[in-house]
Amino acid sequence: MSTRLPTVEGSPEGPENDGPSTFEAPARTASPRLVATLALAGALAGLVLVAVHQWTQPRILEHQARVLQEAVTEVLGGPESTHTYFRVEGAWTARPPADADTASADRVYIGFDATGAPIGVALAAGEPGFQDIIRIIFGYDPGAGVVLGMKVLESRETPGLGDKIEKDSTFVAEFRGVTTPLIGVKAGRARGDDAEVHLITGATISSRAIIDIINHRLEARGEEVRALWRSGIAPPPTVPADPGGER
Amino acid sequence: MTERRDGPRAGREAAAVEGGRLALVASPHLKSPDSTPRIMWTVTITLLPLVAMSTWVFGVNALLVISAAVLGAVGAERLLGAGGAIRDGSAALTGLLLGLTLPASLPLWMAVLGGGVGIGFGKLLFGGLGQNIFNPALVGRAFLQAAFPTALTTWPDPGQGWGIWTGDLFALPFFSGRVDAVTGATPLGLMKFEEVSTPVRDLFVGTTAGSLGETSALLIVIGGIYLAYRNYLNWRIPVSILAVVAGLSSAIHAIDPARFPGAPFMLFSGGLMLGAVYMATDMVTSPVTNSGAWIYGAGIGALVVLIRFWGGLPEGVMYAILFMNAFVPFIDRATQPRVFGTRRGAPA
Amino acid sequence: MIGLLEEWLRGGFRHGIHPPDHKEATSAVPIRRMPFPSEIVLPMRQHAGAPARLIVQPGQRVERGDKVGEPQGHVSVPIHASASGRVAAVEWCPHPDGSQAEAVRIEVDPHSAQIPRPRLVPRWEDLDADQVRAAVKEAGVVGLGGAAFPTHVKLQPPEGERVETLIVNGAECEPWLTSDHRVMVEHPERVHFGIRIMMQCLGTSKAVIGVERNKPDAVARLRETLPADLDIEVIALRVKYPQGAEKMLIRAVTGEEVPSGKLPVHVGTVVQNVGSIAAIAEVFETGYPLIERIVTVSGPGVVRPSNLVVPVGTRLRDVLAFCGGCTPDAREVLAGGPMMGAPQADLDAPVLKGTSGIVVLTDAEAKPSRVYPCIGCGHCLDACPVFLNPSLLGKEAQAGRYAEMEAHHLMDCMVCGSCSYVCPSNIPLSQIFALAKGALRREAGRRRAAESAAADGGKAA
Amino acid sequence: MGELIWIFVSAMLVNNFTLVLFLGLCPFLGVSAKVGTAVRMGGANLFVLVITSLTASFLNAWVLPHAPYLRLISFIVVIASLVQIVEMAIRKLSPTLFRELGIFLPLITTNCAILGLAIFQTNRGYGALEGLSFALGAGAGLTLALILMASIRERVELSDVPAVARNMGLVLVLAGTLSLAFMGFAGLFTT
Amino acid sequence: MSPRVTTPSEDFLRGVWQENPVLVQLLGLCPALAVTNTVANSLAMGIATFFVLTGSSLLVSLLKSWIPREVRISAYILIIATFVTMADMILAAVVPEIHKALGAFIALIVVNCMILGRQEAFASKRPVGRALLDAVGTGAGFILALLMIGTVREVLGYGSFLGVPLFGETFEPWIIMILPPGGFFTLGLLLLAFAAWEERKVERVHPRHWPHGVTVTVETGGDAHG
Amino acid sequence: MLTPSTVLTSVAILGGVGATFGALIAAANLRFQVAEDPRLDELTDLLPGANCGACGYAGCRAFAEAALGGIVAPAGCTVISEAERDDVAALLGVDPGEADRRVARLLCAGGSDVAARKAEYVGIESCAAAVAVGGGGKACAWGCIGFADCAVSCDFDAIRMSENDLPIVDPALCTACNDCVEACPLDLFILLPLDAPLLVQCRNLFDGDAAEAVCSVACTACKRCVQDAAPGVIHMEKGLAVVDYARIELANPKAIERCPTGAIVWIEGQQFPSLNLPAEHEMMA
Ligand SMILES: Cc1cc2nc3c(=O)[nH]c(=O)nc-3n(C[C@H](O)[C@H](O)[C@H](O)COP(=O)(O)O)c2cc1C
Ligand SMILES: Cc1cc2nc3c(=O)[nH]c(=O)nc-3n(C[C@H](O)[C@H](O)[C@H](O)COP(=O)(O)O)c2cc1C
Ligand SMILES: Cc1cc2nc3c(=O)[nH]c(=O)nc-3n(C[C@H](O)[C@H](O)[C@H](O)COP(=O)(O)O)c2cc1C
Ligand SMILES: Cc1cc2nc3c(=O)[nH]c(=O)nc-3n(C[C@H](O)[C@H](O)[C@H](O)CO)c2cc1C
Ligand code: SF4
Ligand code: SF4
Ligand code: SF4
Ligand code: SF4
Ligand code: FES
Repeated sequence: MSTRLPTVEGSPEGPENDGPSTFEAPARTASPRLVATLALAGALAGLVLVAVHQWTQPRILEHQARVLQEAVTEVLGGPESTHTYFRVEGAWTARPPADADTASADRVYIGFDATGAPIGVALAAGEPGFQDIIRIIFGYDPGAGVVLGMKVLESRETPGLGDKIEKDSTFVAEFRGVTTPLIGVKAGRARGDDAEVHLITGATISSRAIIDIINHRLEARGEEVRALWRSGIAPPPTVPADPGGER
Repeated sequence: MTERRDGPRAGREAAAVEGGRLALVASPHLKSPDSTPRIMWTVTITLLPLVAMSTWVFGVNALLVISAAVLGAVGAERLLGAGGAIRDGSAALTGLLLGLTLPASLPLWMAVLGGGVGIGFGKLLFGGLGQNIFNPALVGRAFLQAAFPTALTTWPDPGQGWGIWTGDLFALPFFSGRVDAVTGATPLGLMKFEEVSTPVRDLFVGTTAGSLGETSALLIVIGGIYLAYRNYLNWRIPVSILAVVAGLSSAIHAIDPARFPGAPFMLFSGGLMLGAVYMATDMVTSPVTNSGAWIYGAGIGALVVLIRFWGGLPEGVMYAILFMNAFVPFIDRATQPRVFGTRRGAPA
Repeated sequence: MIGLLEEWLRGGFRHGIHPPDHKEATSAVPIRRMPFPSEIVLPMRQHAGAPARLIVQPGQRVERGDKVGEPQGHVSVPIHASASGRVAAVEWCPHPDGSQAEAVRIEVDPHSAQIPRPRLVPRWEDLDADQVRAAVKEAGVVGLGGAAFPTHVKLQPPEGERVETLIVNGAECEPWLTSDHRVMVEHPERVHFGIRIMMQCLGTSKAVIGVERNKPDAVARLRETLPADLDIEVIALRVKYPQGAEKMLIRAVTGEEVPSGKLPVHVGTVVQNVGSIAAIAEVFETGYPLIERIVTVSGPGVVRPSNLVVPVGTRLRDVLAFCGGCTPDAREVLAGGPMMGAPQADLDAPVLKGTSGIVVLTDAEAKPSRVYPCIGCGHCLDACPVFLNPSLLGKEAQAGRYAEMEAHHLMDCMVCGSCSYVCPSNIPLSQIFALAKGALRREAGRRRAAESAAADGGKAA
Repeated sequence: MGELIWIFVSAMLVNNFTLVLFLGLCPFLGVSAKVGTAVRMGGANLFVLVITSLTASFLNAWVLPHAPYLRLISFIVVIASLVQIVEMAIRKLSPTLFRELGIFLPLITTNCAILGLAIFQTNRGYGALEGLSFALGAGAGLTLALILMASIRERVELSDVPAVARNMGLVLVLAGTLSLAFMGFAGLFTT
Repeated sequence: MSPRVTTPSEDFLRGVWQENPVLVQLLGLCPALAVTNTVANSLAMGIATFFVLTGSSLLVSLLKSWIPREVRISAYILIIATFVTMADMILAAVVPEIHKALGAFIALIVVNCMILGRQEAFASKRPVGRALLDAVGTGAGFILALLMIGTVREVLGYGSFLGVPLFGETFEPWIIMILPPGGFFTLGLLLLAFAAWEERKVERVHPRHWPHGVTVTVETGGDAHG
Repeated sequence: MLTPSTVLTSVAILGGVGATFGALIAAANLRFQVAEDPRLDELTDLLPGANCGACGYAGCRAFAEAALGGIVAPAGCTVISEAERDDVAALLGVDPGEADRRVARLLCAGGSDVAARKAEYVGIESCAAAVAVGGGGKACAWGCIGFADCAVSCDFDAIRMSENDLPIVDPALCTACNDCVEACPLDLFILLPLDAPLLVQCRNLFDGDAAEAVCSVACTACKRCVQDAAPGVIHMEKGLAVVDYARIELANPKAIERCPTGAIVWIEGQQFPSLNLPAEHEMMA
């Protein structure tokens, strides 16, 4: 063996020389060892991860809850408290039965003022915009039938154009107090209707998408929410907004 | 016999068969009169009426924007290209075509940048004339549209008089100026976002908002016919584009006339005519085979209709051409001519 | 589909080009006989196939028509002295292809009457096909249309193939050249006689003479003199280059394409140039072997453009001198036409059996054009008569991709130059293809050699 | 149905994995020099994407509700192992197919497009059918991008590219321009 | 298995520069283009990747003799994925804003070709110290490359650096730089710039021409005739 | 916080996944294993990768296979450097073997300073192209055209064109790969052992004055070298002196002394030692 050969420390088989013409396939590892290795590695990884998870999870949840809470607060104009209502088997309830699948259930967040009177319902929704799906949350007053506010949760719209739907404060402000169903109008074509929202020049598609999202969401659930509202609701004993799997 | 004699690249000496040296040049010794510079300059000249027309419609800005684009293109060719490559006329033509696709109010520095990017990234990087994949003018325009979407979709109203100055034409490089142009919506924008149609007569004559070169379909068609007659463009390309656009849009228009405009509007609005006649036909970036030309043209036509009818943008000519440019090598590969004495399908 | 439509609209062979034909200079000039020069040189390599073998010694006396070279093998023909005189030397002479060739130099006897030894004129009626072929071979007849392919080989279709139609190539599509034209105008009966012999030998009942429409007088003369007992048709062809190329002519006449890599016999045809036909006729009229041919001397650099009967072996210098010499701005001398002819480095090179013309060009034509990159205009694809993609082949050559060129049918290119003619970027496409074909042939030869060496080695081991 | 089509078109053109979402770039640049290889790479990709989508749907439905934080690790381990097994099988059972497709499989396993598909599919809450449409769209988009790039590169090979652009610089600029061209599809079928 | 013996400093520097994973080997491109539209994102992604790379190299190199060849890929991936999941959860808990901006690309570190490549090519064959050095070098090279790309894109695309505006209000941002094409163009430009730099050093050898390729002196200059 | 049940779930899931796929891979391993010598790739990597075929195999990988099979010694690759050759030998555990050093020699000395021209070729700058167009214009139809096809074909940059347009082979760089021999359209290169010093640098078949008229260093076939050399070393063939390299050991420098034109030379090392390379090339040396 020449010293020029790579010396590979600790290599399992060790490159023992076997002449130019003889060649053996590298030895196979016994099957049980393969199983054991991967199983052990998996188990160890599971152990490590569960530890990290336990440490980080509360923080992540807390952050998510805070973000959602802020969004709800913003679109409802600062409620004193908010409560999550789930739609379980076609009925809305703040306290779903324990065996209900709340993770995938539709939900709304209802805000109450200091007196415990409901001030509005926050609904989240998403639809394709110009680039990809835009997700927003908006506040709705089922009594008056007006939108109270809108906030973009997630969008990949073009920076500088489409992202005006979240960054352009005049556009965002337009959603405070507009009558539903909303009507989008291009600049200079407004007729003074209460339902009008001015589309953003250069981002007509993105801004129209917001209007469509709100209108569609209300078309689907508006009636039920209004019924719920009319049925008279009061804040249940403290249940924080549940961020999990909101759609 | 040790005096130095000439090497293989010897220069010429006295002409005359007896005594002097004969020349050895490979056959054939006859040559058609067409040459690459002649093609390029001819196309450029046929575009000049269009430049004049756009100046008439949009004022001096038009001339300034076009000149800036030409300056950018020629400057880049000069700085980065092979020495003296400017004289073959292709860079000037690229700049001119780029200029014709821009709005009249564009800051001039952007037009210069577009020309530079078009030639630099769109052409010289590939080895210069003849080697590029994408239409350099459209690469420049696509770059500008993606970089400065607002400026590229701000269309001044036409017919504000000769010699008007609009927009932030003279903004400093890298900065925007004040926007004070009287802007209007283009016919395609009106159609897409307001479902308002513009009379075809206005489109044909060219007094609508839009880019500089969209002004007159008539001049473009005349130029195109002349060039096709001279065999400087492959007539199959514009014919297939326009036929597919007309056919598809008529069919879809019949289904929902309110939402989808019909063939005349589609043919004469936006950049379709300029694109079909002058940009899709760029020899370098279109298929070299005739059957490929049909496929390529049909593809552009279909994409224009797709983007205009269902896409997010009001106009899709530029993207359609760029996208089909990308397909050209594949189309060329797939449409090799059937060699004499072989059957089609035999390995080409 | 669309291709078929275009074809139907046009008829004839597809693609091709329309260069100016410049034939006016000599098309009406009658053939004249050129006086014998003081010496002639006869290279042994004048035809396709194996060169002839020298059979004379320096100092020996030869008469006009005597054999100076014997054929070596089947695809080979003898060489005959084209003038009486003394063998001055056996030496190297410049060959029109640019190389040096082994040749016989004969000092022409200025006092000789230049009458060939009397010989038996073969009675063609009595000969069978084999005897006709032998006589043709013995007379040294080769194709006069370009490739100088021994004619007796073409007269013998391979086993299992039958010739249905004899096609006579009177297209003469090369600009400036008019030698075939003059033969057809001045000796139509000789052409018909040659056809008669060929038809008999090939056992064919049908012959077609294809003539481009720019030679109406030739068409008329051939039609006037048609022998009543033979099925000969004279077709006026579209004027376009390369109408005279074998495969294009067959396509125009029969509508069939010779399959790639195959010979014309595959579609039941044999193509023979009118000059070659006339030469065969001459063999059976006079018994003379092929010792002289008709040469067009033309082009802007020639003082007196002419159609001449020139003894094979006459140096180009002497031919040009007889035509009044060259103009002062003459720059380039071509053996053959301007599209496919070979430029000459040395005017001491002789006229060969296959030299159909001498074209002298001036500075204006010999100026090399500035080359630009391929702009993908597709004009070359529309020009190539065998439907290649010269644009792609050119790029592949530039990148050294010979294998790919071969896969793209480079070997079907006949180097006609149509693509170079139309290319606006002045790319020397056909020259590139000639080179690439040469390189591929060398490569194949080497591979074969290596394989046979390996086979030998294997046997030895 | 309309939803499925939108998912397909969006994954193929509007949000093309390679040119818009930047997923699977390494093999995209590495294996796009020849059209033949590109086609086969595309095919192999499509295959693995489908496996991935099915795997992800399965894991999402059955295993991960118990421990969502193990999503990533179980996705990747399962996908990698499955692909390795398929590779071994193909290698043994059909050497031809292995030469055509198999050699790409390891390249694909460690490819962002695959895991990206699984993650996006989960994030967007796609079910099995939607996931399949997503995988097919993504695979078609990848294949399209690969073929376009490869045919362009074959042509560029024949041209006289300046020395500075002979490394991958030119290829990246090409990818950028392709990506520009794909911007024309933005907003397709959303209005 | 390269027979050439390398020194420790070579192991480190090679990854940073000569064999920079992004700029030279073109590995790990997805994150290098997808999340580099701002410097802050680039930095975060770089650091996360660095963490995963060093961690897993260390572990792989330690465990190499226990891992059977047949399952090594699965085992490596298991190790890498563990680190990535940790990074993912920690980033989400500690810097949620950046975690949101990086999106799925944190998870995609698992399949960053660069990382698995290092395990296969180096960590699984070398002693621990060397493997660590190599990982640190490669990881540093990755951060460096991401920062370069991120800087160009943020400065042109937003007119700012690390969020600080550089050119004032009226700067016209080049939005393309933030968009996908801008990512490709930026990396392309960097590669071109490096090539131009290298090019200065190399002298021209023979022009390649016939028989490897035909050179017809292509002149684009001079008088256009015709 | 670490409840036993979460820990258990997680360990069970990942452990289970690991075990399942460990088992599957093990099974696949048993069923589908394919044998291939892992050294083949390594060995191929060690080879120069020029794929020049000079070894007589179809590229480096084919050579590697042959070397693995013990059919050929590492030195069979003429291109490989000595260090690399030893690496290969070490990997295989065999003797590197010895190869006799051969170099390419040019059979023409007719540079543009001594050889006449009779016409001017204008066109593609390539010897093969020029030769096909009327012979290229050089008066000697056998002599070097000087467009450097050989230099371009050489993958090892062993050939430089000199000031007088002759290719000069650097024996240190030449690997005897045969590329130039194949590239030259006039067959002006032959591969000779480096220690074979006698060379007739001419292929012109003219005799006497005719030869000298086209090139002042042409072989005039005067036969003096035939007489001066040891018997049988040189003979005349068709107007040219030809060295019989089978008897080259008998040669001595006397053979070249009376050559009137200097067509026959005695070389040690580089051919044309006195020729200058043009300035641009010198920079590279
Ligand atoms: C690069 C680019 C990005 C774009 N991004 C968006 C976007 O995010 N949202 C949007 O609605 N339109 C976007 N557009 C679409 C155009 O701006 C489109 O013309 C506009 O929506 C039409 O609105 P207008 O009629 O008010 O000008 C984009 C266009 C380009 C070229
Ligand atoms: C190698 C070779 C073999 C040929 N064999 C035959 C043959 O067997 N029968 C025949 O009729 N012609 C044969 N030919 C003649 C060709 O068909 C053709 O007539 C000749 O090459 C001259 O054609 P050209 O002037 O177009 O180049 C052969 C030609 C070549 C080059
Ligand atoms: C491009 C091209 C053009 C040709 N033009 C003619 C022509 O005009 N007249 C002619 O007789 N032969 C022409 N030939 C040669 C013919 O193809 C063919 O070889 C010849 O007619 C066969 O007859 P031959 O053997 O009697 O020469 C041409 C060949 C080529 C490749
Ligand atoms: C040839 C040509 C192509 C064009 N392509 C596009 C395009 O793809 N997208 C676009 O927004 N504008 C394009 N324009 C500008 C276009 O005319 C403008 O957007 C329309 O006026 C909008 O209606 C193009 C203009 C020309 C002349
Ligand atoms: S030279 Fe060859 S490629 Fe060119 S037109 Fe003629 S046959 Fe076609
Ligand atoms: S004619 Fe010339 S420029 Fe046109 S495609 Fe052919 S090679 Fe290219
Ligand atoms: S090409 Fe010739 S000079 Fe170059 S290495 Fe090969 S044999 Fe030697
Ligand atoms: S030796 Fe041959 S290939 Fe080399 S320059 Fe001379 S002629 Fe050309
Ligand atoms: S990082 Fe390599 S494929 Fe995404």
